[in-house]
Amino acid sequence: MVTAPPLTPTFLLGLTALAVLTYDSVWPDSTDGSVLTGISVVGSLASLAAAGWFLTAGTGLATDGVSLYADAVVVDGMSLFFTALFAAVTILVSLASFDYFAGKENQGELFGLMLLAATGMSLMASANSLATAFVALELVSLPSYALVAFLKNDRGSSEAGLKYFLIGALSSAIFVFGVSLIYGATGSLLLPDVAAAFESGLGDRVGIAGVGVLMVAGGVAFKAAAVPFHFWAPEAYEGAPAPVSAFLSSASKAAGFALAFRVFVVGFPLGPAASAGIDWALLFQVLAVATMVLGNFAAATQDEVKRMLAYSSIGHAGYVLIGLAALSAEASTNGDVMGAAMAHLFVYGFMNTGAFLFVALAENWGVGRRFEDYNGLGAEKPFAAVAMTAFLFSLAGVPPLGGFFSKLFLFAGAVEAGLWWLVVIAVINSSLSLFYYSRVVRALWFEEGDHDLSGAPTALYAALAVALIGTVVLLPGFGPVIETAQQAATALFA
Amino acid sequence: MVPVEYYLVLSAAVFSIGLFGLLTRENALLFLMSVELMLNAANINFIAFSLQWGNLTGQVMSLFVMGLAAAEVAVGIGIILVLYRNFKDVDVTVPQSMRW
Amino acid sequence: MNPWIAIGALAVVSVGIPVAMMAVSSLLRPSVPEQGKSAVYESGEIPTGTTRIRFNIQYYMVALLFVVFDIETVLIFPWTVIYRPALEGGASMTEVLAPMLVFIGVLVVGLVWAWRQGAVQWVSSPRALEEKTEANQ
Amino acid sequence: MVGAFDYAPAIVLLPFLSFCLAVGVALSGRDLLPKGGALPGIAATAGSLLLSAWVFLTVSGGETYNETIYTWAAGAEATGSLSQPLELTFGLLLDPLSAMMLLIVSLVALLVHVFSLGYMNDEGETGLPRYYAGLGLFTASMLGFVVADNLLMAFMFFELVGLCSYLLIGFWFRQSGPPSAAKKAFLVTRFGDYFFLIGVVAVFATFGTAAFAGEESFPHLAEQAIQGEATVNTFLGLEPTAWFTVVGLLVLGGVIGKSAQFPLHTWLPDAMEGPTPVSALIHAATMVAAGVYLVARMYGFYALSPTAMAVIALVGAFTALFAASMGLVKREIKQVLAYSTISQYGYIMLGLGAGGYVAGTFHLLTHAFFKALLFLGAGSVIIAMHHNEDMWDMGGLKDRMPVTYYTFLAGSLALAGIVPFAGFWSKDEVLYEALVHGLGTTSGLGTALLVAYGMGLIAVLFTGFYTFRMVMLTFHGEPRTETAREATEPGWNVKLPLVVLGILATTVGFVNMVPVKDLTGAEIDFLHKWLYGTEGAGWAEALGTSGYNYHHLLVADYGAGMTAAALPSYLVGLLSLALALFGAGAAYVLYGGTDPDPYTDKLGVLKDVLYNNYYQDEYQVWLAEGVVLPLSKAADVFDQAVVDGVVNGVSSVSLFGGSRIKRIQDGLVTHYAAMLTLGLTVLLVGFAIYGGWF
Repeated sequence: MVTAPPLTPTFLLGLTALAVLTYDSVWPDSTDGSVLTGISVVGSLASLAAAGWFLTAGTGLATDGVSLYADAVVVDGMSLFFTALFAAVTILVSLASFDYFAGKENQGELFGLMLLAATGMSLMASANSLATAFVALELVSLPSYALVAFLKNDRGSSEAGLKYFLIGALSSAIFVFGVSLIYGATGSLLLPDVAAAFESGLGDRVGIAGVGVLMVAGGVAFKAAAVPFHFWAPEAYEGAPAPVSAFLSSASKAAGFALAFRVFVVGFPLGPAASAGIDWALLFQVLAVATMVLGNFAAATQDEVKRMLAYSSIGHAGYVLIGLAALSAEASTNGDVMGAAMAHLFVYGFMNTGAFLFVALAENWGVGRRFEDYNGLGAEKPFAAVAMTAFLFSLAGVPPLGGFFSKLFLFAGAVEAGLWWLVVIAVINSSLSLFYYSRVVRALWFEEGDHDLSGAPTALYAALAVALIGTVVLLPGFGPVIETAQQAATALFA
Repeated sequence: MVPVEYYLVLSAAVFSIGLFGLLTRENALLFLMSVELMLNAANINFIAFSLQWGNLTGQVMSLFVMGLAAAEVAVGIGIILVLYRNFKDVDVTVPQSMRW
Repeated sequence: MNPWIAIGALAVVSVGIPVAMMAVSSLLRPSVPEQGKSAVYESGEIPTGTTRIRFNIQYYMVALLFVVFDIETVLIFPWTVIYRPALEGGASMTEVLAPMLVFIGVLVVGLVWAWRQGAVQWVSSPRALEEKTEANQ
Repeated sequence: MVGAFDYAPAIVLLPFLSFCLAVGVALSGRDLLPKGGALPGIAATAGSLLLSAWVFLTVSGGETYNETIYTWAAGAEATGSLSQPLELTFGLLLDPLSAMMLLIVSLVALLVHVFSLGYMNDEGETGLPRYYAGLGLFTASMLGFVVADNLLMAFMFFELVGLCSYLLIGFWFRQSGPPSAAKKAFLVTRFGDYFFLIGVVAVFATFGTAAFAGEESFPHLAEQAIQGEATVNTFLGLEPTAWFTVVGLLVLGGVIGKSAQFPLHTWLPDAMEGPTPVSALIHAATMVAAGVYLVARMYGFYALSPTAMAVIALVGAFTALFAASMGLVKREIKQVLAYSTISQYGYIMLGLGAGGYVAGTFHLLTHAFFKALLFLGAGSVIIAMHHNEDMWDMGGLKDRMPVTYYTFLAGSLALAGIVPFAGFWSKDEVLYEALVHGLGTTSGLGTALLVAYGMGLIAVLFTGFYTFRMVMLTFHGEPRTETAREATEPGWNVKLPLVVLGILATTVGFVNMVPVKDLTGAEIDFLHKWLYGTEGAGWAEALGTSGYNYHHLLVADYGAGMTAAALPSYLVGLLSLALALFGAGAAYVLYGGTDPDPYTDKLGVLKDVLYNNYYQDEYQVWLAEGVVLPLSKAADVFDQAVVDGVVNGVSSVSLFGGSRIKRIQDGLVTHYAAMLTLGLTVLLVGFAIYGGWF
């Protein structure tokens, strides 16, 4: 009997991308997106199913992960967890794109690029070597740049694409230079070998390694939209077509964290690194605070919903960074807090995608982008507005929605790790976030507006409904998620 | 044999030149070239350390970097073309409609 | 003796000779400025317009495809290096060949796609045609 | 055998079902339900009431219930020094306290639903399904909060309650006031709740569990930890007692927000913008009660910390006085009631903080009834006055609305604390507990309690005054406007709840007549007995939530270390009764005439300079000498300027900070690159120096 290769979920995403390109090669002039959407959704579903199957049944997958291609790639609980997340977000965004880009040209490119990026994300989660990491990172970035600039004749879209690209190019140059320095200090690009070199002592190459670690951190901070590598995010999310913003702010961010978790935990073990003076947990504490504060405070004074969500997305990156910041050399809480961060990303994948999809819906209806343009939408489109309200409250962490639980676990983990002050800052930020999220809710329900809305686009509504189900079903289903995440994270520390 | 520090100094210099160009130029194409310089600084490191450690990892990595640099340029120039089409200029400081 | 001295000497000489030649000739030659000497040389044709003309974007499309696929060949290079040793080392033909075939296959999908999208198809755009005819008048 | 406890979840689920039904109808946009969804709500709350009564009877029989019903999520493994993994669960805790509270909440909710028929339906309001959906969800979440068996579940329902309050206050969202009041209520209570959230996290991190009752509950673990019998995680290098104080105060943040205690009380008067039945249900009888109920629920934890007890007592007493003084000068009938609510919850906090677990709970019970009564009575007046709430436009309603008048009077007598109405017995016991524990305890806690007692006593005087000022202005004298002259009493659906509550407000105090017991020796302190159980046996032993356990903790030297002085309760009661009567009498004299115009020259008649100035010109001449009015005004100004100012200030500072921070995103990509490089360089240099890399 042939067993499925461990990388099946990643392969499925890649093959789907090729299938989309093949379809587009055969019928290059089609503007009907239904087949393309169908291929994307089916392929992503297959990938999700494969990842879920490996994750739950454990079929074809050893408990502590499988290394492939001379250790360049590893498939374990964490990579499957994230792959499931990426596939889920891809499904949502594909569905939404059907309506959003209906009748537009070049839809084949759109779906192809999106699936290629998803493949890259999945590969990032599996990367066990800095070489794989770099290639995967670029495989995510390059399609993303093009996706952001997708609306060729829209000034906002091309401006966003330019800024994203320039900052991205700079960041990847910094990342790869950091990788070269790590290679210089340790003589290998494979994370286990790098770790071994750290453990046996770096000698006089601590400085090189230190600069390298910081630059690698910069590369992942770019993907995760963390300060000071966040500058692209507000513009890119605002200017990009809303489904693309959803994709980037949920999946791409999670991919950055997936990479960060593995590279830093496996590759640069904190014990020897910290004793050599490369205390990257401290680095992430600094970044977490700066990111949270900047994201939330800047979000509080925005005029446009989409840009507010963009900044709030930066703020959430700050919360997730706690998952790295609260690690310590030989604490037993490491797996818990990082697992909580992973679970938060998972929940975030649904609620944030959902929120951006509502923005997509609003753009599709042709209502404006500002808060007051959303006035009275609740009365006219109650289902969509209820869904949006749930997403926003979940983002703010209002119980009993999914976002509350993930934040609770994350903060509890950080408290157990002794990072009181960080949690206090996070909670203050959280309370501020409620303020600006509730502005949207207020506009939706408590203000009167006058709109002439054209119908309810089926696929967008379906995507919204799936995201809503994800956000709400994660309440009773949060147990398995957090357990899986914490197990997967604990395995990394073993 | 040349001490590895020399290569490091060279690569750091190339990296810094690239960074300087990136920070001072406003032409998108020059921006792109500067990034290429930075990537090649990394390549110098990879090759030099590959020689020093006596394994081929660094050389192979440098090939990847070159390949991806080319891809990046391709996408980059595409975006610059779109920029030119919308703003009639390749000056990166012109698009400033989104801020704050 | 340090072997680098020879290289250094070579470098000095290689820079020095052209510099010296240019210096000497500029000292010796007579200077007769004339309009014809500073004119743009276009193989005997009468020059039209400036050197900074805008090229048709389709040159760029082809060049771009070339750059990408050209660079990809670099990635084939390490494979060729290990191909024979791997076979001699007992690896089966499939094991050695299949990954490269997959790699090329993915590239082919991309190439076919680009082809079908019309990236290499030379369309004479009205605007380019117009510019050309204007320039020739 | 299937008993009451098997049906207990239905108490929560029934109103939730009515909520779902109403939401479904509201979303469909059609008028499918008769009475806009009121009938399902009434049926559901009536069902809850019946089940609650059954639970109450079962609990009276000595049975209790403390079980986990559902586990949401369990952490992968135990961490730190804790023995069990982190688990989030849902469960029910049914003991005398929660059984009593269930009865209160479901009864008041039922009556408010009935009253809404008169206040909302008969007045032709639109959007009724939304209204009844809000009421249903509110009732469900409040009941869920009451039966919660752990802190996290309590927190979640606490938040839901806050959310419903937001939705209901903002019910008339097309006007300008209600939405902003709703937002203020939500944000101010959320502000407190964030402390609560940190507290919940801290409880989990410290004990690994958040259960309220039983062997593995956090109050029990805390008690053991202080005695050195159990180990828990403490943080910040604090001793267990100090750390528990910190945790207790964090949770208290949520209590202060929700129960509208100083300084987070500012949302409650604004919340009067909501429909009056909502004010009755949420802002008087139940939601605000959630805060103090939480203190009572985890009393075993607070009783361990003298500091926390002193803070609770002082905050409560100060709020009682502060709010009562502001109630003196309000024009709108609902504003007076709003401040009186804040003040009365201050009393409850005072009672709990002073070691009077039963006293505080007792006042919670009586207050729920008489305050709901007063609000509904005010609602009835407001209907008759065509939604004019200004008391100066009323007057003489006594003859036109007899049912409203007599029930309102009963409620007022209870509020003022006049014997034998309900409020007298409970308020008297609160003050008694504060006094005896203040006198008996020698530590700083004793002093704090005495100060608190003093403030509480003065507040009694104020309470009597503002209550009867309100009664006099509304019901007595001559009608001052045309509307008041033509006022008529609303229908049965308004009168029925008033009568039921009127009877309760008159009689419910008889369940715990401690002064009478002390005088006659008759064993009539039923509530005491009920909340105490049997020492060392039955549920009191199993759950650890009985009055005996708390008493034991309060007097233990590792706990709060209180001692009670011997003092006959009737003497203390006489003193506060005299003050209340004095206050009420003063109001009667001042406002009792046929035409109590504030500008009438009554200087000669009034001997008391204090009230003379006050009465002479309520809204302008407060600079004149006098004590009470300037103080009240000052308190009001302080409230508006400083407290509100701080709340607003925090938000505007945040917004200003936000508007500054976002300026670095100036749209120029070259600047981004420069700042990115700069940031990286700063990090590199900083860490290079910190780590000593070179």
